[in-house]
Amino acid sequence: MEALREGMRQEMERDPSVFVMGEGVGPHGSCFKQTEGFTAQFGEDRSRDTPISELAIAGTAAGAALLGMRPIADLMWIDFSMLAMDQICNQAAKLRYISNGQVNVPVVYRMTTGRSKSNAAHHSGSFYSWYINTPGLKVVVPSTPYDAKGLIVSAIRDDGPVIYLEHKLLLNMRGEVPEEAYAIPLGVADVKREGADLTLVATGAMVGLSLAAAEALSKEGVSVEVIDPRTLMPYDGDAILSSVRKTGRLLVVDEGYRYCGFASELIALVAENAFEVLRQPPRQLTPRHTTIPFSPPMEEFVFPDAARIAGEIRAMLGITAQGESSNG
Amino acid sequence: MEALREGMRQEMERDPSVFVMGEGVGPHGSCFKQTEGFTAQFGEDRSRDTPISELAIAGTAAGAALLGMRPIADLMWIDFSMLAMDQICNQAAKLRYISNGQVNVPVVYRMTTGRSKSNAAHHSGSFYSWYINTPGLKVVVPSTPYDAKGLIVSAIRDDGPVIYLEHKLLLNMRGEVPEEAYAIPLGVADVKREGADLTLVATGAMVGLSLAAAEALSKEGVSVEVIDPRTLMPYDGDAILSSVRKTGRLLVVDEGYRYCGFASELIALVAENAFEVLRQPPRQLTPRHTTIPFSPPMEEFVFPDAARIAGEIRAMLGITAQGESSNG
Amino acid sequence: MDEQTGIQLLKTMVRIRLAELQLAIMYKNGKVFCAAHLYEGEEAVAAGVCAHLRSDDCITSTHRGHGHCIAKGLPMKEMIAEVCGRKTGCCGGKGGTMHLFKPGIGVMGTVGIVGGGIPLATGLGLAMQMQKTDRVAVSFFGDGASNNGAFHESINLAALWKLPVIYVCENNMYATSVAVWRSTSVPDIGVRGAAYGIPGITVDGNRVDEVYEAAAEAVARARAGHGPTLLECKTYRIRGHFEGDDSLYRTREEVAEARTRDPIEYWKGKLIGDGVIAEDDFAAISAAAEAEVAEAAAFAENSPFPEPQDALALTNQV
Amino acid sequence: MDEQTGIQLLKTMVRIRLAELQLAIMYKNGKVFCAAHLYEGEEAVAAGVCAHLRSDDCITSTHRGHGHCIAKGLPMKEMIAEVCGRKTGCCGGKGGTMHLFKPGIGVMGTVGIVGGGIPLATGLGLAMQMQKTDRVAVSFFGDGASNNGAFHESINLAALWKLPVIYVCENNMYATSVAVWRSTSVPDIGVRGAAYGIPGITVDGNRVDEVYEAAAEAVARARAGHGPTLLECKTYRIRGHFEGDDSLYRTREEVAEARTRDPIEYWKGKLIGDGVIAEDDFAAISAAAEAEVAEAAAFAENSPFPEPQDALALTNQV
Ligand SMILES: Cc1ncc(C[n+]2csc(CCOP(=O)(O)OP(=O)(O)O)c2C)c(N)n1
Ligand SMILES: Cc1ncc(C[n+]2csc(CCOP(=O)(O)OP(=O)(O)O)c2C)c(N)n1
Ligand SMILES: [Mg+2]
Ligand SMILES: [Mg+2]
Repeated sequence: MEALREGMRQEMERDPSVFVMGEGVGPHGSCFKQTEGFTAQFGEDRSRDTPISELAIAGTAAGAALLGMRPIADLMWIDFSMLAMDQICNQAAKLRYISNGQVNVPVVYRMTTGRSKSNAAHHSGSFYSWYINTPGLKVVVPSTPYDAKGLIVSAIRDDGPVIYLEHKLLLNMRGEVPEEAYAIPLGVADVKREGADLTLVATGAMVGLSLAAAEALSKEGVSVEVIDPRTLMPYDGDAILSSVRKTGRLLVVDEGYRYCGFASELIALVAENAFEVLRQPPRQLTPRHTTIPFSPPMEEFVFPDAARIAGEIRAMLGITAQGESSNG
Repeated sequence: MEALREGMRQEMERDPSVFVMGEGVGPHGSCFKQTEGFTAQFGEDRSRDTPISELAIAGTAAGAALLGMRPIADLMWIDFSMLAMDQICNQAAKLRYISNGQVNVPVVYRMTTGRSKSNAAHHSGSFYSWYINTPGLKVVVPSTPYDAKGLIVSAIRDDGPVIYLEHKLLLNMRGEVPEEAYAIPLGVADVKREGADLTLVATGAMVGLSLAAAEALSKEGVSVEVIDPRTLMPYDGDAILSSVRKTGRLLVVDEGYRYCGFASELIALVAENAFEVLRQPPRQLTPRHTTIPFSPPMEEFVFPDAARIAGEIRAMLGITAQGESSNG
Repeated sequence: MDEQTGIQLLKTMVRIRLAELQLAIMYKNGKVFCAAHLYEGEEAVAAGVCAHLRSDDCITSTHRGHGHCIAKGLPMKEMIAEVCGRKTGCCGGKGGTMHLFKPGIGVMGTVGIVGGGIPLATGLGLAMQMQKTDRVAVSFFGDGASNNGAFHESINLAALWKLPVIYVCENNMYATSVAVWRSTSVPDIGVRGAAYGIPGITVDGNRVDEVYEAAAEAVARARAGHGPTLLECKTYRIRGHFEGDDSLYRTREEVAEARTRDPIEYWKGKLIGDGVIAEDDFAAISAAAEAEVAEAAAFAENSPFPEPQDALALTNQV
Repeated sequence: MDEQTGIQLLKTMVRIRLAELQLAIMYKNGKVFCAAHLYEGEEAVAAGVCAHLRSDDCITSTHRGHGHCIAKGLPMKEMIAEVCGRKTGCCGGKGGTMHLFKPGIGVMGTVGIVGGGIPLATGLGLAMQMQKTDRVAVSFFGDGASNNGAFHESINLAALWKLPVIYVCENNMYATSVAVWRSTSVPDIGVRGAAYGIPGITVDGNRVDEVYEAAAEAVARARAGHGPTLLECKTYRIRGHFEGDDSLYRTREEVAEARTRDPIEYWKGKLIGDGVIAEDDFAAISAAAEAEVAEAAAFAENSPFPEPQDALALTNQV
């Protein structure tokens, strides 16, 4: 999260048209302190508190972008962005196309995604598949501080609207981050761990859990390749396909719901384009298909964890009879 | 569309808690006359014109449903429902679950979907995958007048929120419709044409085009089975899987976008659950991934038509070299 | 207002206050493990409004909804158990602090989305009207919510249809870290009633008698079929936005000043001054509330958590 | 207002009128093949407001936006070609009647979603302010749109930040088939300005001089950094909601009565009465406009359609 903040700060220093706006991004420095110190450094003009008006925030940011500003609009939780869908998906996403390229819309919509601890039904959303479904939007979700910084820089510099998702459970993650500004190109996946037996594609908070599962399985002699697409739209299909061509097996672990979710999307990608190399049915592990319950035992039950991921891999490889069944 | 109207009318006659509300549903009888005559028959109380307040329409309907009313809220175009996502997907969809079953939410959200002729960027949406993605919602899309009536009756009688999609190109379709009320159970697919060589799953306006393609191919000796899921959530996976078990081939034709769309969903379903019977990679045919352009040549180019569907089938079966390539 | 009502209002406020302070303690000791938005200092609003409601009247509420639920009659045990995620909570642990329901007594949901309860309450009012009852619905929401489209669209609709809904805006001067003047273009949100042709009233929300009188009129109006009212109650959010919030965006002095306008102190002083109760009576009221809270907390802590698989009940499909 | 301005306003109105009537004909003969929402009878609003705008000022508009675009300077050829889906249209046929753009002269988009242009205009104003210019943004929208959350949220924001935006509500008495009194809880939408602490003005939108004067003040206010204005212009939608609409939801008498208040007739009469122009001058104005429209229509009809594959340009990804 400091990485994200540093990325934003450096871009704001570099380019005076970059600014942040959102509920509490001003003097308070945002819900999770993502913009702490910005008001002091850049003034209230470039670090704007807003009312609780998601539709207007999204639309105002898009409108400002039409005249060359580069707003970073904080919608707080992805859950609240449901109120802004029209301005994001009907307006910002389409303006460049319908105007026949006469305008650009360089706006970043930041929002947290995913579960945290007992955030319940209105604060645990991961429905970024809606954004992936919408032509004209790009969608990124970093899983490490290094990626967080490099991707926010690219998102800010991109001339179209980018949905930048921050996983709540990763906001306090630590990791190596270069001091200088650097950009990770959008649309490029990262192989977080190489392996030969199975391709595991994971996103956001699922990356860490998947790496843990891969590590555990390496002790059982199983070699899992873990790929983080980082950009979910446009996603790096080539990287995923070439990994599957190597391993012949695919498991996708994602925190979005199964039905019309990103995991189904990748399974379709591979089924359509690398069918002949698949040694067995591809699989997905996603939250159980229910509104997110509040109480910890139920909440834990709904989400994938490292043990369930490992169980799924074992089941796919027929290593032990113990493999839990997938959701659904 | 008369079938839909008759279904609503009969339910309103049967059950005084059923009523319609929306922009222009009152004296004017709706945009496409879906509620013509309702004000005369049921009064303005049960046939309510509303302001252009999609969020409030959706939420007010859900709130009324909590006290035992059975509202049919007309949101006109699915495109406008983006303004109502919070009340539909965060509230209506979740109320039964989070209240631990203490309330039901028997509301129907009606909206038109799909392209028509040069309706352009804000009036051609088919993003029902968002609704499919949301736990707590049911989603139906009829492709015939018979289904339109039977499904609206079931939607009204259902105790949870149902998204009822009307394809604009089908509103004037004719077909056999029994006079008396009848209910088509939600979640049951219909085999619109039996066949042995390939399973073609199609939805909404794609059903007719697919039947036309199947008919054309039958003259080339190819036997295509056309399945219309009718309910997209919860969809009838068994019917699709057993058809694929018979034919060994799957093509999905849907008007939603490819990425995280319903076509990808069904391909994932089959890849995960009937992999071993697939004789070749499953395929999908969906609109090209772009904002919908206005001008006819471009618009035609974006959407699947019977010729492209037939071409796709030929390509899959290796019948001729002509098969156009799929979108993407 | 008669003496019994005055005492009842005091009791309700004290019960809410002590329940919230109990939850603050339970947050500190880990029994409450989620973001908890407490209502300390705003009790007069819930008490003054709900005093007019029958159990077949309905409310919708917010992320800061414990007080409204208690005032509407939600048994404290069921509330605290829910906040603690227990099976015995009013939603079996599925809802949690921001999703409290008890339809039998008109608690039609606290809502985690700011403004999200406003359209729902409007719909409750619509059903009440269509069913030809004289029930009313109340939507509680904050100053922050008054800048959301849900507010505008709902009140316009209710005004048009003369729905029996009372829109109660609790202006506690903050929406998270954002002071009301940073988010709201008018000093008195009550003036917004005029944008819909309905009464818009602003009262001191720390004075339960003012709230009570204004709500009396609004509820009577609604029951008589004359339509909605917007009632702004000016109060102050004594605690941070949620437990754990550092409140660095405001001064200690500001909070200390606000504490001098404590609604319970005010009303207690008034009742004692008017000879309605004595100090002893207040002590008894506090003691009773304390006992109720302690019992409720113990009930919650001794209640089982739900089973993991309970998550799958009521998914309704698939 | 000086004489030249008066004549200019008349010219603009006539040009809009004739362009719309031409499109009505082209709809009948199939050259226009989409739902077309025409502006006949409302020309005084676009003309009176846009007369104050420089080419670096910006507007957003609606599904009924042809008039605004013409008044803002969009060449008629490019507009009609776009409505006819031709490659030479202002959006190359990608946008169509409800999505017209020409950023170079400040046409920042007509929008098919009711109310959708209001937040965008607010953002244009924000950029203008942050860039320390004295440019202004105008959002045109209908009575129907004033009941949408986008209206409320945007104006509150603009009022708070004193953005240079003029919110022009064209109250043409209908939103599709729904009469304004069925959808809007106040008779004068102008009163809603008070809900945001900004001027809210209601004028006769069929009198271009009234519109012009009110807009003068609003634009000056915005340029001077004093913030937004809500300007309601009362007018009447002479035609159906779209071409082909049967208008059965209102009486012929009502429409006939409204026709007697034709804004062009009014202004022409005024200018002639004041001796500013003679009947002949009006004939010349009409003839010039007619020629312009005919040329534009011919241009459009003779222009090629885009190639199918043009659909894939600018998809921006994948
Ligand atoms: C639509 C939406 N936006 C943002 C949030 C995050 N959030 C939770 S509470 C809150 C402040 C609410 O302020 P107000 O309405 O004044 O209520 P208060 O907390 O003061 O009682 C915010 C911004 C949310 N829950 N929902
Ligand atoms: C959000 C949204 N809801 C509904 C519609 C359908 N619709 C198109 S125009 C219109 C009426 C608009 O009325 P008004 O704002 O008064 O503008 P007018 O047509 O009178 O110029 C409606 C309901 C839409 N385009 N967008
Ligand atoms: Mg507040
Ligand atoms: Mg209108």
